[in-house]
Amino acid sequence: MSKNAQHSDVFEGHKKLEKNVTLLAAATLLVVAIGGIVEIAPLFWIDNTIEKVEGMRPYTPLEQAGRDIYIREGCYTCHSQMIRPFRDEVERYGHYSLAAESMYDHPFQWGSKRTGPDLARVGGKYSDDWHVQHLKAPRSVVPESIMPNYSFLAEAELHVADPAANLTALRRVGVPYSDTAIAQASSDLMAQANPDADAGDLATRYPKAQVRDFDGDPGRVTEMDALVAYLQMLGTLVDVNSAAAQEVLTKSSQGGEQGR
Amino acid sequence: MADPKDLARPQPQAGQPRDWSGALRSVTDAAPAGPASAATVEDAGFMGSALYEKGKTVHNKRIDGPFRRFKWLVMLVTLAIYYITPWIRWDRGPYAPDQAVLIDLANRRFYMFDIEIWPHEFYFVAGMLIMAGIGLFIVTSAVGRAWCGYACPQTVWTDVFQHVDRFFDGDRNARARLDKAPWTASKTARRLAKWTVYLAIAFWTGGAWIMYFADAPTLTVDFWTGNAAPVAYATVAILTGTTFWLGGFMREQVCVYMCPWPRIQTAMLDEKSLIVTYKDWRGEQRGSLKKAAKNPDQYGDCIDCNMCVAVCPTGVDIREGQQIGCITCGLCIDACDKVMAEVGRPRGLIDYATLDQCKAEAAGAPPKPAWKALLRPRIFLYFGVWGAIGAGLLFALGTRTHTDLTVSPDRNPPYMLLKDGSVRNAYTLRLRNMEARPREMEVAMVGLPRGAVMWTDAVSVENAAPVQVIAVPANETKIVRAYVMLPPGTDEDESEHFAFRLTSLDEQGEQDIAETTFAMPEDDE
Amino acid sequence: MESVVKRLGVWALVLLAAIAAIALTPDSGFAIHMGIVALVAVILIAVTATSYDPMAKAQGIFKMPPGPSRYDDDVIRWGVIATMFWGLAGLLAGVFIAAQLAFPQLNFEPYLNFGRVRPLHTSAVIFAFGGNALLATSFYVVQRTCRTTLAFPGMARFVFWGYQLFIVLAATGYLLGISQGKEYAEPEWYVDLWLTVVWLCYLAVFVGTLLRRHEPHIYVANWFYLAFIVTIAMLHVVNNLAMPVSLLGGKSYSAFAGVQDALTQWWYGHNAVGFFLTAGFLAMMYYFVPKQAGRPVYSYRLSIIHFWSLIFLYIWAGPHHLHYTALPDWAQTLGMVFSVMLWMPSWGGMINGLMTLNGAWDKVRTDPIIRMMVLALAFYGMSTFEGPMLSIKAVNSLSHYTDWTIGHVHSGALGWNGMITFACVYYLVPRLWQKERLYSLRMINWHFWLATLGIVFYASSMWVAGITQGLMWREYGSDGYLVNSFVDTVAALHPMYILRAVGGLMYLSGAIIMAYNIWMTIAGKQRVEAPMGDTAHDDAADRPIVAEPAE
Amino acid sequence: MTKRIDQPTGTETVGHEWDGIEELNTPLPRWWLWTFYATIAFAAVYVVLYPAWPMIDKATAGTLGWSSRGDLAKEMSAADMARQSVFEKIAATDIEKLPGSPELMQAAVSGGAAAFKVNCVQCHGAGAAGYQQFGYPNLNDDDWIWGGTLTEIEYTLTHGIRWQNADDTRVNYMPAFAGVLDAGQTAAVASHVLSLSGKAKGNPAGAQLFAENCAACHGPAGAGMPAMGAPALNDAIWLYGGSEAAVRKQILAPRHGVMPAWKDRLDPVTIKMLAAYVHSRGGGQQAAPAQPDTSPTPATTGAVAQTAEKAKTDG
Repeated sequence: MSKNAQHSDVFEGHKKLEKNVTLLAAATLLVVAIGGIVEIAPLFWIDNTIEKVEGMRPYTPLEQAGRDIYIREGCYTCHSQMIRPFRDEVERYGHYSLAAESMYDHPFQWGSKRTGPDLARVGGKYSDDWHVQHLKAPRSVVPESIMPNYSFLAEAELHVADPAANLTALRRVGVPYSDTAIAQASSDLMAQANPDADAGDLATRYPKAQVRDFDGDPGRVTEMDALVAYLQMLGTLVDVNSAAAQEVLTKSSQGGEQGR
Repeated sequence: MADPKDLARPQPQAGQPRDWSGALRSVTDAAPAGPASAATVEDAGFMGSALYEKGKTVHNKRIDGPFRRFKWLVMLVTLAIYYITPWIRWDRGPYAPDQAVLIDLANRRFYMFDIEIWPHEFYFVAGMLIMAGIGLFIVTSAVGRAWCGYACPQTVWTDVFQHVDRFFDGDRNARARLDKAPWTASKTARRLAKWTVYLAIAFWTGGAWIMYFADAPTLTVDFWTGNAAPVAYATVAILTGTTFWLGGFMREQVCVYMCPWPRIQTAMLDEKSLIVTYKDWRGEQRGSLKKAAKNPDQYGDCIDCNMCVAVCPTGVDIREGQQIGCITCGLCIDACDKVMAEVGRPRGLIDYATLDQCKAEAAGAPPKPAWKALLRPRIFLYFGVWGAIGAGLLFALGTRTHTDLTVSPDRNPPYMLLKDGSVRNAYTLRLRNMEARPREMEVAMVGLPRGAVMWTDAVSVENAAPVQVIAVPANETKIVRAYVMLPPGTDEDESEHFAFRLTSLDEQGEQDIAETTFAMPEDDE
Repeated sequence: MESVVKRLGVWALVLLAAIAAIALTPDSGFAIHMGIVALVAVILIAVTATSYDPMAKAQGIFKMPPGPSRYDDDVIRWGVIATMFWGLAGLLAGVFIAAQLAFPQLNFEPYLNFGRVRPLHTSAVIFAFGGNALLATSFYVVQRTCRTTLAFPGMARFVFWGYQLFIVLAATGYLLGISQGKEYAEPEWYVDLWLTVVWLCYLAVFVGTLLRRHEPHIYVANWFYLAFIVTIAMLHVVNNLAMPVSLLGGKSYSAFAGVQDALTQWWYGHNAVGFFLTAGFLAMMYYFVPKQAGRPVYSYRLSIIHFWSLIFLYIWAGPHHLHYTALPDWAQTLGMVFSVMLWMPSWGGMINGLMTLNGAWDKVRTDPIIRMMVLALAFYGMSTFEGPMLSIKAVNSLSHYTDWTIGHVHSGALGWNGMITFACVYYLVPRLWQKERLYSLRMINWHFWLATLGIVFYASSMWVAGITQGLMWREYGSDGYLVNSFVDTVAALHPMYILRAVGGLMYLSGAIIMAYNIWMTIAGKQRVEAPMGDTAHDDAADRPIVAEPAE
Repeated sequence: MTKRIDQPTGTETVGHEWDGIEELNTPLPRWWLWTFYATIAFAAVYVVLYPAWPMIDKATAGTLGWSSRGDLAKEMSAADMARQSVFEKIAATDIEKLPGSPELMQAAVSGGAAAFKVNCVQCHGAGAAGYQQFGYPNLNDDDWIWGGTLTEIEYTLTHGIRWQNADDTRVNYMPAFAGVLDAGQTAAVASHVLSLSGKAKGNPAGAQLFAENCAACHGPAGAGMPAMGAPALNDAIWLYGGSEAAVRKQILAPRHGVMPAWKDRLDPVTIKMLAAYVHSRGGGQQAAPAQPDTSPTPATTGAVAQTAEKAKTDG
């Protein structure tokens, strides 16, 4: 039967690959490369992958330092930063997360497991006091919590070897820090957490930046300051409820409708 | 299209199923030795050019006997449980459904006669799963793959479908003949009728499933009037399709290829487990009655009638030893015992036995009753673990209260300084009333200094008191925002940790305690 | 002599560079890492200068048979020991963090907080335990199925020891807080670079050995090993593209951001499962199952079809980790449908493994090693069914972010990867150490039962935990408002976390019994016990290479 | 190539052999192949129905026009529809009557909480605790400058405070005493003010000056006068800080906080719901003319009965 003969040819033909390492390796590489190329590459060129919304800005040096601590401590192993478009999540955590909101996240921290709650919009939800107390001893404020203690953060002076170098590295991978932002990185870092220092034009460089002492210890800038500053910023930059943002979202969510 | 060579394949016994186990083909196979090997080469040559291998239908012969009757019993009981359970009513009063077994996904409640499980009590399910796992250990190491042989839904439904086959197409030989026969009008009609019955059974199976998830009588009406939820129709469609396909056509292939349980069970057997065995030291060498009559010394008890193969629902030849296809249903024991009785030889040529026992018997030891295999340390150990978990679950079930309290303090702000210098904290209390009737519950504070008072959003501050009484609707979680106030000048250290105590104000007087904290300003301004 | 001087020079340069880095870096974690590098260089200098051979000493401790034998097995013996060591370490870390979730007081800040130990656990079991198992078995299998010795024997040793250095740097890094923050790819840029070098050498050794083969055809196990090595190289390099802040510091920032970074990460993450834990371990299965069963592989044709469909489809499945996120819907759709299509290709491996036992099913009862392999394949089948199911968006909307995923991963990791590795190690040790048999076959039974019971506890508790979480998060009251606060769900999971820790402890106990068994086997002891069936070591079947003495 | 028939299975081998391992030439199981085809068919249909393939400037949208965000929008609008009738009922109910209907009150509080997160958190904070350093008042406590009943809160929300564009806005201005009082006098007044809440010792000179300059608005005992927005000075709560320096600063150059009038930006129902929410934060006052007695009730065994009885009479 011709059909069977054909199949048999396929299996015969495969024997060429079985005898030639180079061919086998090349074919393998080709076969495994396709999926990634088709899925990942278009994310860089399709326009509506990242919504164009107002308000997104690079993180201040202090927020970025807090973010580095967040990564160092492995917070992403228990906390997501990605609110899914479900009614329960939107009502529990706030508006669903937009791609634009993590456009300056190197690396992304969407997470994969919620042993603790989502943090995408935790900014402004609780007071600084609460965060500090909770980070120091979670069970003192939430008895059922199983989060580890992070009291050492309040003891550790914030030590960033070279804030400007961090920002430069981020600029090299695409975060639009201005020259001034890089030049001012060190002073911005300290000024944001020190109510007595002159913040200068920090607020114009980083709109909506919250400038205050975060850890309840105005005398010095600690890792706790940085982490709380980062947490209090999360999800506050883009005003998802503004009319303009809503219009963009409606458009992007109705991509399907347009296609019809 | 059937390959002509396929038909040319010699059939050692008319309609003998292909041996899925692929176990050793016995030397005494009825096919003549010479041509067989040549034919097998040709056979392989054919398969060598096909992309896939056709499944071979098992036409198992009807048999009666103790194991068959036990199988009937298990089948009837399990099917009855499956089809009837959702229709049993259970009065729980006006506030809860009256279906005895109900998985109420919409309201996240699981009803099982007198037991009602809420999502936060799902650990009962974890316990039951672990019990099921260990239960499988016990059953398998005691009586082998009994689950596969009798109680597995795949087995039960396959059995049902095989009886449908028998009803429409006759017994083994007739079915095999019909299978090969050309597609005449009468065969087509018969097949269509049979498949319609398949479909009806499959549909009934799918339809019964959804009854567990909603009030059965209401859902039945809704279903036929087109008012049921789309997911109900989709579920019925999927289950109808899978039952039709898995029970009607896939059958033993599910057990051989797809299902993980057989592997795990095979891996759990040991030489002390009861399995279905052919006692080869007694049976070999096989020979027909005629041959045996000529040379009685040369032949064993097996008269090579092939009945054990013919009745097997998965089409294996048990005489080739334990194999993946054998689900230990015991039908071959029935068949063999019957034949042995007819030819006047003792029963039990094929029987449940342990491998150790086989070894002993082969060496000349007398047969031991099979049940003695059950009494061994491993079984006791498993049973002990299993029983302990079960007892633990029962205890937990018995002592659980139907009132439950959880507390989450406000985090922003954690405390509030009031005009007169007193400090107020706010809490969200969740009061679960797991009884099917509304109840009054009393919330009290334990461990706060004198002078602490509480009020809720329903009871204003003027009515602040150390305890509050709250009405909780039947079968619901009532969320209450509560305020606790400490008078000015309270020593902070005393007041950090305290608890809310919930007491149901009925004859049960159930209690639950939830610990929490009272936050204070760090230092007075 | 000249080569000794040259080598001394190279090690001295490494030492100097490490010392310079320690002096110049402001980053204490990086300094500790450079200290480790310096220590390695010092040891190498001492060894080279004194012509002292610590390997001989160490091989004495582990009673390794004198090499070279027919095959180049030294590095494989080390690989087996490393597999056992890292396996115990990884399982212990797992039990520890499981206990932390049940009893948070077990967090000891900062170094032993959950967030730092969890990457240690995942990396230790995947890359250290699984990686060493793959390294050892691939070198073992490729030599025997090609009837040749390893190409570039020196490089093979470098691959092994270089890989151990990678593991040490990665593991210490997590505890010190050096992390890229990408799951299963946490090591920082300089460790990644080091691994890239090691991995390319691994590829060279493997391909080189295939080129030297004395068999006309390449055996199917080697296709899988090759796909595993090639694809992991690709995934590792692309996902770890990053910009270091300074060449004298640990910190770097990922080259991609946000949504692109997310998809790149899960393209990597899912295929670490697909190629490390599936393709690589299927390669192990394709050699060790037929060997132990003494049966031919079930279907050559199935292996072709399932190999190519598996490696083609697996790559696409990554986006199912990002269902309902800010990743565009189209990519999520592709992730889902390709995961569903992956079901049968995955099961092809299970069928080929199990059906290989046709004609040898009695061994499942008599041979505890076969029994472990069968259980491994059963769990492989279950988790590759559960996987496509969890990738369906409707199911995923409930299961994602919950412990269901954790349970799923562990039924694969404990059931499939763990069991098949244990079986392979039990197979390898008597052969590699030229012993007649293992110290005890009965102890394998104990290991088997403890591990199986452990998985039952683990999988059922996590499955229930996941469903509980998923249901409680989305529970609405009759008033139309959410019923549970987040912390209510945490409290509800407490009993499940305890059950899980118990399950993990059982699994760890099984592994400890195994370590003892292996140790005693290496020591040349045999336990007096009732005999059990085992496929005895058949020297003749090893098909000695007559024409070509090793090294 | 030595093909042979494998005895136990009766299947032909492929003919290769590696280290003793052979391969059988068994064909693919039919069900396996067909299930594989079925999953491929499923995938083919699914990618046509749903967004799937990336193109040059966008991806295919799928013939169903489905999107995850569109799905949510539908679900949320369904939930909104369900709440619509409650909205209408709230609109038709006088705000003082809301607490009488617990269901409506709860709906209003929940709706208000949502609106608060959008409109109010910028100044008053997500927990409504305000920011003392900026002079944004805390809405959780029981201290109300302009009155804390539902009606009064609703009025403040509607018309704002010192909001220039609003006609009926709440307005008052405390005179600046810089130049009127000298440093010593200021200190004396400040000291007296602090003594009202027990934070400093009494100061006769300050008391005298207070009676002359301040008592008209703040009351002789400093109890304040909500009707004209004069804050109470005898309690523990200080909008602009309770230190001696902060009080002096306020005497010399008072700060005057501003709140927008929301009547042009929010519909009356939303304002009503916001008022209900703010009122429910714990400090809301009853409409009853008498100031609530916040002194703690002593813990007695009869407290339950007492509470129940009180609830009855109040109800």
